[in-house]
Amino acid sequence: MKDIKKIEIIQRPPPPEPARRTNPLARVFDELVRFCQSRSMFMLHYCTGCGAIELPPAMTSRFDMERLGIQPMVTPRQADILLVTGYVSVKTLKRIILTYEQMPSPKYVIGICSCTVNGGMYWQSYATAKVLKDYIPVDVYIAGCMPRPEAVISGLRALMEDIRTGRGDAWKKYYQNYDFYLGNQQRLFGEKWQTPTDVIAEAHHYGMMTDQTLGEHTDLLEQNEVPLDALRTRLKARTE
Amino acid sequence: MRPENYQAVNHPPSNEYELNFGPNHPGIEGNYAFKVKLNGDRVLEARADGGYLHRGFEKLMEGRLWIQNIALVPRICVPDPVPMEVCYALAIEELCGLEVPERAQWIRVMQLEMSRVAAHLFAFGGHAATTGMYTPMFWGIADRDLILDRFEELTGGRVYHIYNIPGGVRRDLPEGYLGRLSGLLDYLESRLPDYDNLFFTNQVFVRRARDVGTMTQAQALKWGVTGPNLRATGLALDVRRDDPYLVYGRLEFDVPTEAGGDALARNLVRRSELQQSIHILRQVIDRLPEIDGPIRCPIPNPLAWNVPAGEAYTRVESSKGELAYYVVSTGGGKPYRVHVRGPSSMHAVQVLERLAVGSRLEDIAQIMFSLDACPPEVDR
Amino acid sequence: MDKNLNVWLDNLLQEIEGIKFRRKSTRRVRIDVAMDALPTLLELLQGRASYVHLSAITCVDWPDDGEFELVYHVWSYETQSLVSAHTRIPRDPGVYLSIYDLYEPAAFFERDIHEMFGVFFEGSPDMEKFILTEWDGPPPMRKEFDSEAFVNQQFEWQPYHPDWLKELEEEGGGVTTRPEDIRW
Amino acid sequence: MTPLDHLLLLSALTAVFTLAAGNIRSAGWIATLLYAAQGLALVKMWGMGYGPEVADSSISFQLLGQTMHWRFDSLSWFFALITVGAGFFSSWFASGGWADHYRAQGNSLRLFHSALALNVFSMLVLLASGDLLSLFIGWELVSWASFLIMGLASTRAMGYAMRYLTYAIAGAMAILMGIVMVHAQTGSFEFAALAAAVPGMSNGTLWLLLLLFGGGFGVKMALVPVHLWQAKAYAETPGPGAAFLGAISSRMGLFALILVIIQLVGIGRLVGMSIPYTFLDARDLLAWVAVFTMIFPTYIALRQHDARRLLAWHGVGQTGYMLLGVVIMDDLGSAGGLMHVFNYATYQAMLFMSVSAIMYRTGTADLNQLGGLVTRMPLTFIAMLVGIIGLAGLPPMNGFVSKWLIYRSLVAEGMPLLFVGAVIGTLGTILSVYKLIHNSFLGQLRLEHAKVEEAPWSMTLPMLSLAAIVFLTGYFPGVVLDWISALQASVGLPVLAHHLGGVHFAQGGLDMIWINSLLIAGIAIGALIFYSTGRSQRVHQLDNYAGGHFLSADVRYQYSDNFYPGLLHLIGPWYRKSFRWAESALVSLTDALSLAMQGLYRQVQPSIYLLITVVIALSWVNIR
Amino acid sequence: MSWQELLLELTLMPLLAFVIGLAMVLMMRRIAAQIQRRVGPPLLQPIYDIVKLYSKQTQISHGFIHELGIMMAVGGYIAAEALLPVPGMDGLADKGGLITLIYFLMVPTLGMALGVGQCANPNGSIGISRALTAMLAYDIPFVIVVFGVAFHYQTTNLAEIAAIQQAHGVSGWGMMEMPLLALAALFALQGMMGKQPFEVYIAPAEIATGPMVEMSGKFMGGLFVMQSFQYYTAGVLYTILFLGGGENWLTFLPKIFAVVAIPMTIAMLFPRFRTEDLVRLMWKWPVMAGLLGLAFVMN
Repeated sequence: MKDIKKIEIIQRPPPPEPARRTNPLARVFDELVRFCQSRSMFMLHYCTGCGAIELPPAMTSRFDMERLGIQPMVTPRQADILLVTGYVSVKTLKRIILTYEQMPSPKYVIGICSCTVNGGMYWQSYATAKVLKDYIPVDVYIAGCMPRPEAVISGLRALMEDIRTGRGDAWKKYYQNYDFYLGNQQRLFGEKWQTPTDVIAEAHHYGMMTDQTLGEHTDLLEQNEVPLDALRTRLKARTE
Repeated sequence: MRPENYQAVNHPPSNEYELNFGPNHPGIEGNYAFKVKLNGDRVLEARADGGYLHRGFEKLMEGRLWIQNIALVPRICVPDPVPMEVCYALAIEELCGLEVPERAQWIRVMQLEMSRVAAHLFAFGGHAATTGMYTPMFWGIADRDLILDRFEELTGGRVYHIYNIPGGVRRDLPEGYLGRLSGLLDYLESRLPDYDNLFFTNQVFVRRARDVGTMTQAQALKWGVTGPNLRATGLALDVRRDDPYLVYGRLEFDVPTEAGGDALARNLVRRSELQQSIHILRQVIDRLPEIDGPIRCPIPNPLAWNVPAGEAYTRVESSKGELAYYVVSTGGGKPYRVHVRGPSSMHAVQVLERLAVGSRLEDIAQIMFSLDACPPEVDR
Repeated sequence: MDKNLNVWLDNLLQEIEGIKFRRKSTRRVRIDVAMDALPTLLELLQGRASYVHLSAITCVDWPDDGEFELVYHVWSYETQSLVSAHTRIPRDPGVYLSIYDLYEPAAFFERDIHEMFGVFFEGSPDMEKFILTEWDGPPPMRKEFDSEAFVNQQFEWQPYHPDWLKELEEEGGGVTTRPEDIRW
Repeated sequence: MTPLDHLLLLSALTAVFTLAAGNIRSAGWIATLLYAAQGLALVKMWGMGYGPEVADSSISFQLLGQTMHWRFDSLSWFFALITVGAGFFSSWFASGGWADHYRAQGNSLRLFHSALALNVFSMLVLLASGDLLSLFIGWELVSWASFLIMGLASTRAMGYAMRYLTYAIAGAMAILMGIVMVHAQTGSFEFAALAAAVPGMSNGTLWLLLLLFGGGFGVKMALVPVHLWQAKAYAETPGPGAAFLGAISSRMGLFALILVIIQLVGIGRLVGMSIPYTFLDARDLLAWVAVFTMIFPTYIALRQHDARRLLAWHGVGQTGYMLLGVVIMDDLGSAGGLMHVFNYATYQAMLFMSVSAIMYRTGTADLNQLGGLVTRMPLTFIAMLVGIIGLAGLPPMNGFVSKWLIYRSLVAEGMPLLFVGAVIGTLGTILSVYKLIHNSFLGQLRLEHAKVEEAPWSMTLPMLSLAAIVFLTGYFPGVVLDWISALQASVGLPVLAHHLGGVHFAQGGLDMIWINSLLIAGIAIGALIFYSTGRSQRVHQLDNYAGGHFLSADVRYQYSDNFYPGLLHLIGPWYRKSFRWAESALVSLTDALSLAMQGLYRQVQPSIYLLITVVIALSWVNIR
Repeated sequence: MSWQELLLELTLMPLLAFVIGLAMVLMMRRIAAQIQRRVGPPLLQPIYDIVKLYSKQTQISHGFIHELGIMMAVGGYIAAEALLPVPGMDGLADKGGLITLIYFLMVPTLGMALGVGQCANPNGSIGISRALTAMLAYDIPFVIVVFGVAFHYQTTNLAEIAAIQQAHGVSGWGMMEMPLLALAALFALQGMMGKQPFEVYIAPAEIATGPMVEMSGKFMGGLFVMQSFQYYTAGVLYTILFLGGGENWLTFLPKIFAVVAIPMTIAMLFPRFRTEDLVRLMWKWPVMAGLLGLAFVMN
């Protein structure tokens, strides 16, 4: 699939936020909301790889992640953080992307284990994808093989700090640079790759479109897209 | 390479519906999937779907040095990694004709049993969680963590130890280690009545798990079931006893069985094995101080180690059942072929599919967890 | 373990023509058999000699010989010994008979070998892909499939070259002792 | 010409018109206007709804030396209002798109409309009966008219209609026998004569009368041992017809029961008639029959997967509430039971209509082949939603008020087991109506229904008007309770003191205006909270959690069949062991009987059999 | 009562219910943590959760009914709180009594059922089917209890029921006068709160948390709010029926917290039943106890 061109993200200053908040209390309110977001993180119950073995100890009586407001949740709809625990085989990566797109924003991805950074010890495996952040934006990496519960918790605390101070906004990149991520996904999964979630529509709906959201890869998606069925919620945004 | 079909096709007029268990589902152990077709809550068809954890271990091992693979093998089964290392080491030792010093053999047995205890604590905790009782899971995993502490002290790693190398073990026991281990065993034994009261004799649980996923002896033998799952049908078959490796021939232990063949029986077998493992560990603690000697035999430079040509089939009883390695060497620095026969490759695919058909939606997760299937063993 | 049984079995097997028999240890027996005689042998082992447990089927690729070696490991709970029956089938077309009617666990192993090596087993109940459902390359376990080359062609790594690594490289690389110097 | 004459004439005119011109395209609309005119004629008799007025008809006959005459009082007026209303809405529903569709299928519209008009007419005649003889004539008319409309659709429907006829004739025989007995005792067919004779009758005679009349009327009401004819027959009736029949037809039995047993025999007498060797009396017997009528059919409905059958079985079940309420016979209970007649008519008609609308658009009422239609047919969905909330008896709809009244009276009277039985019935209703709405409107939209459109206005408007009635009479139950208290006064039941919002008394009243306002305010606050935070985006139904899997359109994910497996694991064996056996035994018995009857009918004139029966009955009475 | 006072009460009652309900949720999680030998969440965790859920920036809706369901679920409980008399505030208790309240409590369930139905997820539908079955199971003992209490006090007005009990001191509590009914109600309470062993409709390992499966952001937040209302309602209802209601907040609060603590503790010690076992159990012992209690009451 190397024939699908790889593009790079052009780093630009983020588009200025529309100044809709003039109330001085709004800032306090935002702080409060961010604090609550940082203190209540629902993690998705999805053991994508072997690093998941250290999550039960981190959750249960000994390390007790609930102290920090972290709870496991079953479906992506309820979850805030996706822990990609270890190597991602290509088959799993598809599900991870599906799951990630189904999660409501703000959502955070933590790459646990070295395998998510650069393939880890499976660097020569034909079945595992190597660099997670090419496919979905990653907020925090916790390296190690495998990281101890303490490391997991410290990584989560780092994420909490990021959320509290408002730095944890990697999820916006997915909307803003969707073309880049989609391109990488297409290079790996083939040009017919398609998920049920309409990211472009979401980006449009929530006002997160940038000039890098759409591009040649989204065009390719549009070309090859099989309409889900006559129930067309997919998409008016593109024609507009 | 589209993952699934979105194409519009009219539905067949049918009263059945499909439900996907996994890979992202708490009713499935690890990253594994199970598609079922149901009517109401009755399972009509079941289809296992694996490969989410596929890393191509067997291919990877062909591309690495013999000694490098030691770091790779424990990752095949995460909750119970020690048998993987030991089994692989045994295969190389058989190929090279290495004689493992006795002390190393005892230490290996000690680790194997510790790993079994840890895996069983994990297993029934998980099973309890599928029936909605989370307390045993919290307790079990916290207690398992104490064993991981002992592993950490011994090997430096909590989960992946990379401790059993061909020819012996990597380092000797730390000072006072056996005493601390003994204390841990005392603690675990003192916890057993709690687990019994909370879980194993809990009438609601018993009612829930009885007659779920029942296998007969004949079925179990025919389907290639091994380990605790086989023993739950009343057959006292155990690789440790039938095909003794290391010093198991010299140890005294029972092979616990149950007659039921259902989820409850499988759990009770695991519970009894927990006690047996503690019993074995106590024997090790008694005997190990008397056995002096090296902890490994001399081996050639591991980075330039050409293992003699030949093949070896070694079997080990892991916490899930019969684990076997088939290793072929052509005399090179890397294995020519390594085949891992994980016990779960039977349990998680064919046995699970067959037990699930005709069972109820409520019980699918219970069947999966009571078989204690470990998906990475299947996917490799 | 019953020594007599083993002796009886050894005698029996040695008398069968067309198979090569070797006892490696008290519990391990290796048999080499031609591909058309293998099902009969397994039937004999299962029916007459209580080898009811199929432990594994392994496929070994020998591209130089143009053959696949199939190894059937069967275990007897009564004699407590393992027979490894080796047979070789031509690599092309890579078709063989299923032993599902003798041993039901064979279904999984045959399915696995089918997707990993591309050997088709006639009569196996399920030859659908299981692990590599979303893989459309060649059977990966064949020797000619070069995993590393595939990886280099398919995947990318993220550049990671921090200062400390550069310093280390200037000093002569990450490994300070040369391999041949290491002694255990 | 009295107002009653106007009404009856208008009704007859409707029947004649539909017979003559039922096939023209606008026949339905004209018939609808004629029903509206009947409604106006009823409104002219408005006084009956609020006071003890009586309207006589100027028509009368002499038969067997007795005068047959017709009259209207508050009881008749209340039932007539529902009848004409049901006729109006059914006819409206059947006028536009539905009629074209019906005709396109090769059915005769003339037959349908005239059958409907005949039904209304015969029911009005029954309701207007002024003595036992006219009651019987009306009764027979109603039976035959129902048969006519039931048997329209198909041969299968005809089979069910035949079965109904067998039951109905058996019931009619019983009634006739009762009437003959009354005549033997009193020498008159007048109601007053019966009422006067009751105190002098022995308990044995009264029991016989009760069984004969109760059995006869019970067949029409489909009370439990004789309930098997109803559901299938109604389910096979063409949509608006089913709406009409479901709304009111069976209530004729209740009307007659109230008329004869409550009004004439009197509750005091029923309580005095104890069943030997038990603690029960005649009233308890009726109450328990009512409770079983609630429970069994409701749980049979749970297993249906045809929407129309599910509703029809509910129709059987809900009769129980009305009867239960009426036989409690205190002010609250009887008001609840009678109000339930009105409420039930409104939402049952609406539910049948919405199912017909679904059938009109999708061609099936099989709950396993529907799903997800809410996005396609939102107005029909609203109608069904209002209907099921009413049927389940939850606030804020009117069904809640009537059920509340019944429950409250059971508490006040100290009848715990009946109370629990009634609650079991209600819970079963909630379970099965959720199945109905889930399987048809919610869940996965099937691809073949992806382009389905909303039903035409001629169908949605009657449904929505009915929905408005259901909601408004739930909000202001006093409107209906006014009519009911007049009715109670005329029948001789204790009169319920009420106000516009419900009832008020010291030990816990009910004020629906407050309750509904509270609920609406609560939901409004809920909506405020909901809409004041975050924006949401509509996603595709395949963008859904499936354990991390990709869903595809060619697979069915709709959970529909065997909707309550957990419950059925427990009570399923009961169906198999007792119900099924009993039902199949009864069905085959009935079939055998009906076959025999059919054979006889084909050979000889039915009137001869009628005559023979009369002769036998008379001779039996005379011998005594 | 002037309309201003009434309005104040109607505003205060749901607010108080919400705050107390949040505290109950916290208590549940703390109890669980104690039994599981861990620390548990911080004091304000329920608030963090709800604020976080409502502040989600993208949310998934499956259609208007999905949204309406949540509004009904929250709104139904907000409305129901006005019917539950608490110390000093009777609200609208005289406008609709005990029976009305039971029906009111079905509105949120129905709302949730509708909302989940629109999600087109089989897991959710199965969850609802189980929830309704469970409702059928626990409502039968519960209505027996309700009947017994209403008959015993000859009123369905909750404020009056509480007042009658308070008039006789502790010995006049429903628990003392109708111990069997109180026991049956405790079973029903366990089912009503959906706690193990009656937790059939949540069942993560079986149906991926059932009704909540497609709920995200504020939808989920609505369910969290609903949960806290639910605990509060269950606790207060039981307290009014059997523990003498509330003379003042000082005695009332410990009572309601103690009531809900019982199911929360039991929940941690049992797995969940199968659905039919739940129904069987509910129709056996609590119904028997209830009927027996009823027999005593009716004499």
